[in-house]
Amino acid sequence: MDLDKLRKTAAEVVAREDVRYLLGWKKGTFGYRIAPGFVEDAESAAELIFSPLCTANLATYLTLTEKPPLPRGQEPDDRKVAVMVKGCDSRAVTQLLIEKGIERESVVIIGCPCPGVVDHELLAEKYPETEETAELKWSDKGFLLLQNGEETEIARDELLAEKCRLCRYPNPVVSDIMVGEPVETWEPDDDQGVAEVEGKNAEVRWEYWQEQFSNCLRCYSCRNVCPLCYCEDCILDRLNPTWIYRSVNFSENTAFNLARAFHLAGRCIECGECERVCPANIPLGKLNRKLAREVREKYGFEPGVDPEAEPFQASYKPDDPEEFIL
Amino acid sequence: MSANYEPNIVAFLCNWCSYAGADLAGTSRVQYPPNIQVIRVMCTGRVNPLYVMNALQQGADGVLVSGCHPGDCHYMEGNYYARRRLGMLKDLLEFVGVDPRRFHMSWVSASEGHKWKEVVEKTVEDAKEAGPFEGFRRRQIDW
Amino acid sequence: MSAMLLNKEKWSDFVGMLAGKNLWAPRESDEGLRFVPVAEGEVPTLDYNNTRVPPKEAVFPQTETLFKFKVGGKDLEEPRPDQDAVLLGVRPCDARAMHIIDELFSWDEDDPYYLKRREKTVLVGLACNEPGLNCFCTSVGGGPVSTEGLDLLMVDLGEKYLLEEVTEKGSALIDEVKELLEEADDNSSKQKDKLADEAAGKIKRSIETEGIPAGLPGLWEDELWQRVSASCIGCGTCTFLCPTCHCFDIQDETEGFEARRCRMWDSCMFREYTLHTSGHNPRPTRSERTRNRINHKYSYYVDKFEVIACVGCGRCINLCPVNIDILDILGQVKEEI
Amino acid sequence: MSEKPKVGVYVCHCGINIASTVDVEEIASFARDLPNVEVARTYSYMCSDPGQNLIKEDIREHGLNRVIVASCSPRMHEPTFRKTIQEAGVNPYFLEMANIREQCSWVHDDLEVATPKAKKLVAASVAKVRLLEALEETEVDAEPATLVIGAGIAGIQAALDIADAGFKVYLVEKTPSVGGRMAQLDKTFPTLDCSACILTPKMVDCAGHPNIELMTYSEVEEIGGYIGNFDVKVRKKARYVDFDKCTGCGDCANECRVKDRFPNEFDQGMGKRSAVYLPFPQAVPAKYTIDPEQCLYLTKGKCGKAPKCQEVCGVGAIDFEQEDEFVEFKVGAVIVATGFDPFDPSKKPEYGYDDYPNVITGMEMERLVSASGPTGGKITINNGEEEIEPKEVAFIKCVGSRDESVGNEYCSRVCCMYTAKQAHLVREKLPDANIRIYYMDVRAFGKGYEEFYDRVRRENVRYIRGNPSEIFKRGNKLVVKAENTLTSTPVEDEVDLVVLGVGMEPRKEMRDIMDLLRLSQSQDRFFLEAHPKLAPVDTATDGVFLAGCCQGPKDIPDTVAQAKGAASSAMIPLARGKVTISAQVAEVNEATCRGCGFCVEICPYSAIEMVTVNRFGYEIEVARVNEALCKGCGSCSAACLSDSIQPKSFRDWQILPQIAALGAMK
Amino acid sequence: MINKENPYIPYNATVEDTWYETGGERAIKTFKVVFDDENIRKSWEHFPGQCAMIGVLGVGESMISISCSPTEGEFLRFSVMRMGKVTQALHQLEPGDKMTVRGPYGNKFPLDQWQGKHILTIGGGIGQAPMRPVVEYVKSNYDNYGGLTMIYGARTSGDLCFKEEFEEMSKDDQLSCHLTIDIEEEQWDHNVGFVPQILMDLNPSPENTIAVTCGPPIMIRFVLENLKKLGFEDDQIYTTLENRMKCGIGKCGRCNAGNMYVCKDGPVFSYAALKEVPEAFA
Ligand SMILES: Cc1cc2nc3c(=O)[nH]c(=O)nc-3n(C[C@H](O)[C@H](O)[C@H](O)COP(=O)(O)OP(=O)(O)OC[C@H]3O[C@@H](n4cnc5c(N)ncnc54)[C@H](O)[C@@H]3O)c2cc1C
Ligand SMILES: Cc1cc2nc3c(=O)[nH]c(=O)nc-3n(C[C@H](O)[C@H](O)[C@H](O)COP(=O)(O)OP(=O)(O)OC[C@H]3O[C@@H](n4cnc5c(N)ncnc54)[C@H](O)[C@@H]3O)c2cc1C
Ligand code: SF4
Ligand code: SF4
Ligand code: SF4
Ligand code: SF4
Ligand code: SF4
Ligand code: SF4
Repeated sequence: MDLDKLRKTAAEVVAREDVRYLLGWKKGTFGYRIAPGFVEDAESAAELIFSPLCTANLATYLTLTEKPPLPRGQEPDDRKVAVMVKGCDSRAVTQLLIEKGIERESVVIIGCPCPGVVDHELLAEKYPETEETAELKWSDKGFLLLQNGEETEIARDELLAEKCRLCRYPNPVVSDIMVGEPVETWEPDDDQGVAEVEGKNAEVRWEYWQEQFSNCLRCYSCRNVCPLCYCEDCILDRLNPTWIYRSVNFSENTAFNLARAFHLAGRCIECGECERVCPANIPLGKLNRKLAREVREKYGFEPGVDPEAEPFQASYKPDDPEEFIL
Repeated sequence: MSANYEPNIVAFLCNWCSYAGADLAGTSRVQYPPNIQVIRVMCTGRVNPLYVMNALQQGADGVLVSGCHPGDCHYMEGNYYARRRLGMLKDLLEFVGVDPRRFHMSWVSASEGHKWKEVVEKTVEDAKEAGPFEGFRRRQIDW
Repeated sequence: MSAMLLNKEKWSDFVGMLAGKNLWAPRESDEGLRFVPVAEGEVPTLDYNNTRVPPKEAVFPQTETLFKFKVGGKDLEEPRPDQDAVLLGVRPCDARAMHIIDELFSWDEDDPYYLKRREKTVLVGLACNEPGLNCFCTSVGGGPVSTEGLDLLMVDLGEKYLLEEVTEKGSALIDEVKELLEEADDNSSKQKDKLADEAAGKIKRSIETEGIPAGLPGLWEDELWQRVSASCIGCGTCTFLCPTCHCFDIQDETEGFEARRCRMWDSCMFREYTLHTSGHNPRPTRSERTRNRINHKYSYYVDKFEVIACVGCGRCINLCPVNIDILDILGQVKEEI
Repeated sequence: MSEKPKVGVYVCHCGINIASTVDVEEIASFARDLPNVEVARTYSYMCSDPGQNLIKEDIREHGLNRVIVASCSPRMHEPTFRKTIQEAGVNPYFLEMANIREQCSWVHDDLEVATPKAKKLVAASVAKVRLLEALEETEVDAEPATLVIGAGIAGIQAALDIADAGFKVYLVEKTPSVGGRMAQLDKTFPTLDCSACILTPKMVDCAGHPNIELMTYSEVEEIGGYIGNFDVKVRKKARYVDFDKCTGCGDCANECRVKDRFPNEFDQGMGKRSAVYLPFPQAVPAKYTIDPEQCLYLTKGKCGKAPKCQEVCGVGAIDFEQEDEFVEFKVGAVIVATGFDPFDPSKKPEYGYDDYPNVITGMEMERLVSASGPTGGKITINNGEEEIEPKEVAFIKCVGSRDESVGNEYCSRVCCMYTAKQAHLVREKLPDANIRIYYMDVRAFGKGYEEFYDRVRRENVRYIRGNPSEIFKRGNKLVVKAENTLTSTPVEDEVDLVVLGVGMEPRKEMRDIMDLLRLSQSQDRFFLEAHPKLAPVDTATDGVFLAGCCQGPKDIPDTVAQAKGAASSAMIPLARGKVTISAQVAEVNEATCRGCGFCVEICPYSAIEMVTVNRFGYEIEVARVNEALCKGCGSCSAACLSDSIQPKSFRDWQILPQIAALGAMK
Repeated sequence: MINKENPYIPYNATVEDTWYETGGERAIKTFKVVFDDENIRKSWEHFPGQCAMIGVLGVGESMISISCSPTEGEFLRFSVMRMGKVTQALHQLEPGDKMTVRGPYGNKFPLDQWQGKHILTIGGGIGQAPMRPVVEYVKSNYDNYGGLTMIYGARTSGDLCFKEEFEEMSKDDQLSCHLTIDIEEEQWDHNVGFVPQILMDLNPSPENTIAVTCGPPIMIRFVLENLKKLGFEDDQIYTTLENRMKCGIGKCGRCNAGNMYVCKDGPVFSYAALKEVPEAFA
């Protein structure tokens, strides 16, 4: 990835009059951290990076930004927001378009073809973090780690994030500007995480998930970070009616986690953010990917690919599978 | 499972086909197990999949959703939407280890009083085999 | 108060002797490290940096029943009193944190739930020899061997643990396991000081807090808040997992004919936290909420209780999914003051 | 909603229907302990006058504002008890029924199991009734007019009935003339009336009826609104002949430079016509039309020195400047009578329809035997070499019907009879011909049909049971290859003429009408009626009715009967002058709607639209329900992730407590 | 009295009387409530400005101003606007029904310190609820105060609370009562206009006067402005704040306005104190 080109493009975009700010990735404050950056002027574009550390899906911010009551007479700022997207992130944007969560004219999409990002936890485990900020680059073999002045070659397979192993759209599916050449797509792995759970018998599965769900803190990070969870007033913490009580125990946690996953059926674009941010390390990705796979294989639908598609949950085919019906 | 365990089943029936079918079963004095309690909705399309989860959480051992056969929906398409949504839900529940015998969906038309009986029998029998569903109960919590 | 030594070989005996006491210690699981009741026969290790969920949950559980009642009834039943508990291996910062929130739970009106549990809980601390990446306890009045809040401090001297009594509760505990212990000598205390110095030296991150509490109110309107909160996703991780955060919500819940009123952790980073039913929200965006979080810890709490409500455990830095770093914010605050 | 709910529970004995299997007294005493229940009583027949009065008295005496009747199915008596409580001043929607008869006492025979179940059902009803909301039905005026689409016999009959009753009718026909398929028929089974003789007077009536505004050569462009208030826009296609001036003399057609150059649709392409034409001599209105795709002037911009027609038309009716015209009007009801298409036998190539001129369809046969047809009623046929009078005639039935291979599983219901009819006509005209009919079954179900079939058989028409597999040419004969399934012998039958008894298919263009009116198709692709038995002329769209073959194959008597049915149904709102808009409709919470439009996609009645509202200074899109169109199915609601759209009376906060009540009582 | 054993445990109380003050979607209903326990009835003390957590078991609790003065008798009065879950459940209560009460919470209007001064209350809408006890208190202690003026307004006459008391008040010649509604109505023979405007028209002297105000935020803003114009000093003006609260005893955290807990340090604040709190007018 040619960073200069990326920064130049970004600088040009933020300089545009009709652009409010640009969402990109910046170096974080320590270790392998990356911080989402809100770039408002051309100079700051120089801080942008794009590296295998850039896991965050910035499309989230397109809908996360609140709209506090405008003082009377003040016009809303409806300039565009520019957003840098990897392949998976671009699918979030597309899905948002399908769901009218955003309007096409309200965004400038800067596509960043992505050879795959790393699993931060694995990385930190194998190459312990230091307070110095480290850099990670794509290399021929996989990744090149620059940490405290030292360079380390790391094989791609060693660190590649699970979502990337399974990725089928490393190149942005929608963009206004592309930085860099499209990457060659790869054969997605079999989803071992899901298969492993499926392989267990029902009771073991239930126990497995009960254990996982009991850990849930109900912090709602998974929901907040998800680019496709953007209801004004989420039903999962609404009081009237109360679908799910606020107390934290496995019954409510299970209800919460299932409902969250279900609401994303046919919408989740498998960016893996929810799993990444979950402070309780709940393997949310397995839930999402299981549903995504069913949606794909049984119903022939893939979210976030075709902006003209009918939303999965609001459509049907007369020949949808029904072998489960008595 | 203890032989005399009686499962508690909540059923969501569409007003036009299955509820009418269940009524017909009554009019024809067809006998079936009493474990099933019906909540009437206008269309299976109304059945929010979260209802199914909620019922399991609130104390149901099994849930049944029943509506018109494809193409016969009083509202033309409601049952198609229901089929898709609830099919997904079934996959999800199964994936987390909820016994698939706890949740069924069926098509029962207004003229199928006998089919209704069969569906109820099957649902009850399955729920019986699956046993009491304590795993997910709110009541399990130390109140 | 005196100090004793425990040979690590006797560690499992030590744990065994306390087994009847509702012993809690960190355990590793899928979710990471967390304080949990020690299972029968389990010998916890103390070889860890710190838990994800702070041990505050032992005295201030995430969900707690205030009282129960029957639906439609009017008789209230208070929950049964809690057992005594011993928390093994609490890091000094987390103990200090409890010490700090003791103030809150006992000012003016006492909070009986918290205070009773606190009273019945013995905190056995473990001094830090290896501080974590983002620890900055020394900047906020703590340190790797701080004993504030603890009843007993253990220091890992290599082959032995040094056990320092801090409170009566600590002494009483020591009495119960006296037979396993030996009297500490001068040497061990020197060793401890040395380790403490070393550990303090290894702490990489810091902030000069001087001036922050006084300066913060002046930055109320500063656009700094907007800047530092832009990427916040409002997930509340920083507050749920902060050992000094203590906000809670109260809800009534029913199941069948049983009901209870309970309280559960809440976070000032959530939108609903301050939302009025009318739709008016005094803190409408993440920027006001972030401002409140920082101000609460570094200014309001100081005003009320004369102590910074942050113990520098670094959890919020480590766990924020978008790298919102309290030290970074404080640094910017200092610049603006 | 803030008044305290005061619930009365009424448990019906239903004689012994309930009381013998459910301990009604126990139910009542159980109900008394449920929250908000003020009174609980039992009575032998709640639906009787004294039963209803019991409720009314309690409402008065105890100030009840919610009522539960635990008795039979709500499908039975909900309206009864709604009325009861309404009469006592309680909103009729504050009623819940616990179905303890059809779904409890009648399906269980043990007091020990039926009683606890009935308790649960009552408890769930109490949980819900406390949370119900008062609803008001609204009434809007109905426009006293009807739109009839399609002027075949179905449309004509419906239009005449409605017009005779004194309501305005807009009759819109796509082709230049009314009459439809029936006008093409020669004689009609089983009575052998001449089709034209019985149809033409009706056609004329409907053109002249003061209440009918006939729009031929026109199509409906747009329909908006809802029952009682449809807004219709019709495109009147340019005829290029001034409608008022044309006298129907036909001089133009005679002089047309491309005279008799084009296949005449009315004669199934067997006859020829000019670019300016009258579809058939008895066409109504008798006004000529220029086919813009054939007219030299209109296609090439030039027709000799000057268009011939223009020259010869004595009244100067030819007007090449004419443009399509649009008319808009309002109606209260719509009848769809767009008819059918005959099956296209090209889809069965084994019968060689495309290859051999002497393989023809039943429809062509109608024209061939018709005195007004291309041959003047003489049966002659070109066998590929010469024009002959056929000696050997074969009919094949069920072509394109009851045939999965072409996707038509249904029976077309007329082919049996019209082949019999045509066989009879052939026998009449060619007394010596050998006539055989290949058939699968003979369905002579109508009045006088079996008799007619017997008569034809006695006229020396041979019925061979077997479905021909192939038709091919041998010399100047056609060979029909089949197996006689009665004798299990193969047949190779040499004939001069094969008539394919083609069935009916839905009109190819019916999709347009479906979209216009939000109609759907049934399995057979004809329009779907609201209920196959009890609402065969209604559709899922209120105020839209079906008549004739667009709903499914039928003969003329059935078509006319259905047309009359549709007419009277359509007249109900017109006669009442008002339509009631259901109160149980969906409602959007605009404060939480996220504008995703899922509900819009889902609603089968297009009852939801997105509107822009101002939320705290920002323009945002939210959903809004058109209450007149919504039927309250609630499909939208289950898809709404933010639960922002909810059907009244079936809202989440009304159903969830019901679930909780059922779950709680183990 | 606050339950010292466990401040989260409410007392049972019975609704003795209720009536609607206003109608509509956001109706206001008043409850007259009596504690079930004789001892609590006797030992309960509250003071104008304080509030209580009232609730319905199984639904929840809401903080509501005690809208009666302790001088009125051994009962409590609450006027509740129907807003959400809890207030809706409260509205369903009828005489004889139970509710729970805990408190009293918050500080009080420093009526002791105000002795000898003229008291001016300025209320709008439901904001009159905390004003009413002040009025009642002063009314029963006229000797100790230099006079009493009440300004109260609402959008329409139908939106005014405590209507049944106005007639008697108008007969009270020690009380100067000024009612107003936003828009002209038939059969309304009081003022018409916004509260801040009526205040200006009245032109009260700041001399030895304390102004107390409560109402919708926008009203408060203009009232404060106008009081300043009239020459009131910051420490002569008092108001009450309203923030979301759960515990009522300064633990649950959410009601803070800057470093103040509204439930403990408030809800009554002098304008002088509020000016120090940046979040007060958020
Ligand atoms: C070969 C054959 C022989 C038959 N013989 C007999 C018989 O002997 N006896 C008997 O009882 N029945 C007979 N039938 C059946 C009979 O033809 C039908 O029952 C009858 O014609 C049905 O009338 P209809 O009005 O429903 O449809 P149609 O006659 O098809 O009329 C529909 C009309 O709607 C018009 N239209 C279509 N779409 C639109 C649109 N979008 N906008 C405006 N106008 C539109 C068409 O132009 C047409 O005028 C026979 C059928 C066939 C095929
Ligand atoms: C000091 C004080 C005095 C008040 N006095 C009165 C009064 O006299 N009359 C009156 O009608 N209202 C008064 N309120 C407002 C009243 O507390 C809220 O309208 C009420 O809590 C709304 O709760 P709900 O359960 O109906 O709404 P829901 O939305 O169902 O409840 C959500 C929760 O949010 C909280 N909440 C929501 N809005 C507010 C708010 N504006 N203030 C505080 N908490 C809120 C409550 O904790 C409530 O339990 C007062 C508030 C405060 C803080
Ligand atoms: S992020 Fe994890 S802990 Fe937080 S709510 Fe989601 S699943 Fe639970
Ligand atoms: S559910 Fe998780 S993986 Fe799916 S889109 Fe949301 S954040 Fe990404
Ligand atoms: S953890 Fe980070 S993203 Fe989450 S609320 Fe705290 S600051 Fe915001
Ligand atoms: S604010 Fe952060 S560093 Fe300070 S105590 Fe809380 S979690 Fe630890
Ligand atoms: S589905 Fe729900 S959120 Fe989406 S537009 Fe419709 S009402 Fe709004
Ligand atoms: S309830 Fe049914 S008819 Fe009404 S708006 Fe929803 S989907 Fe349409």
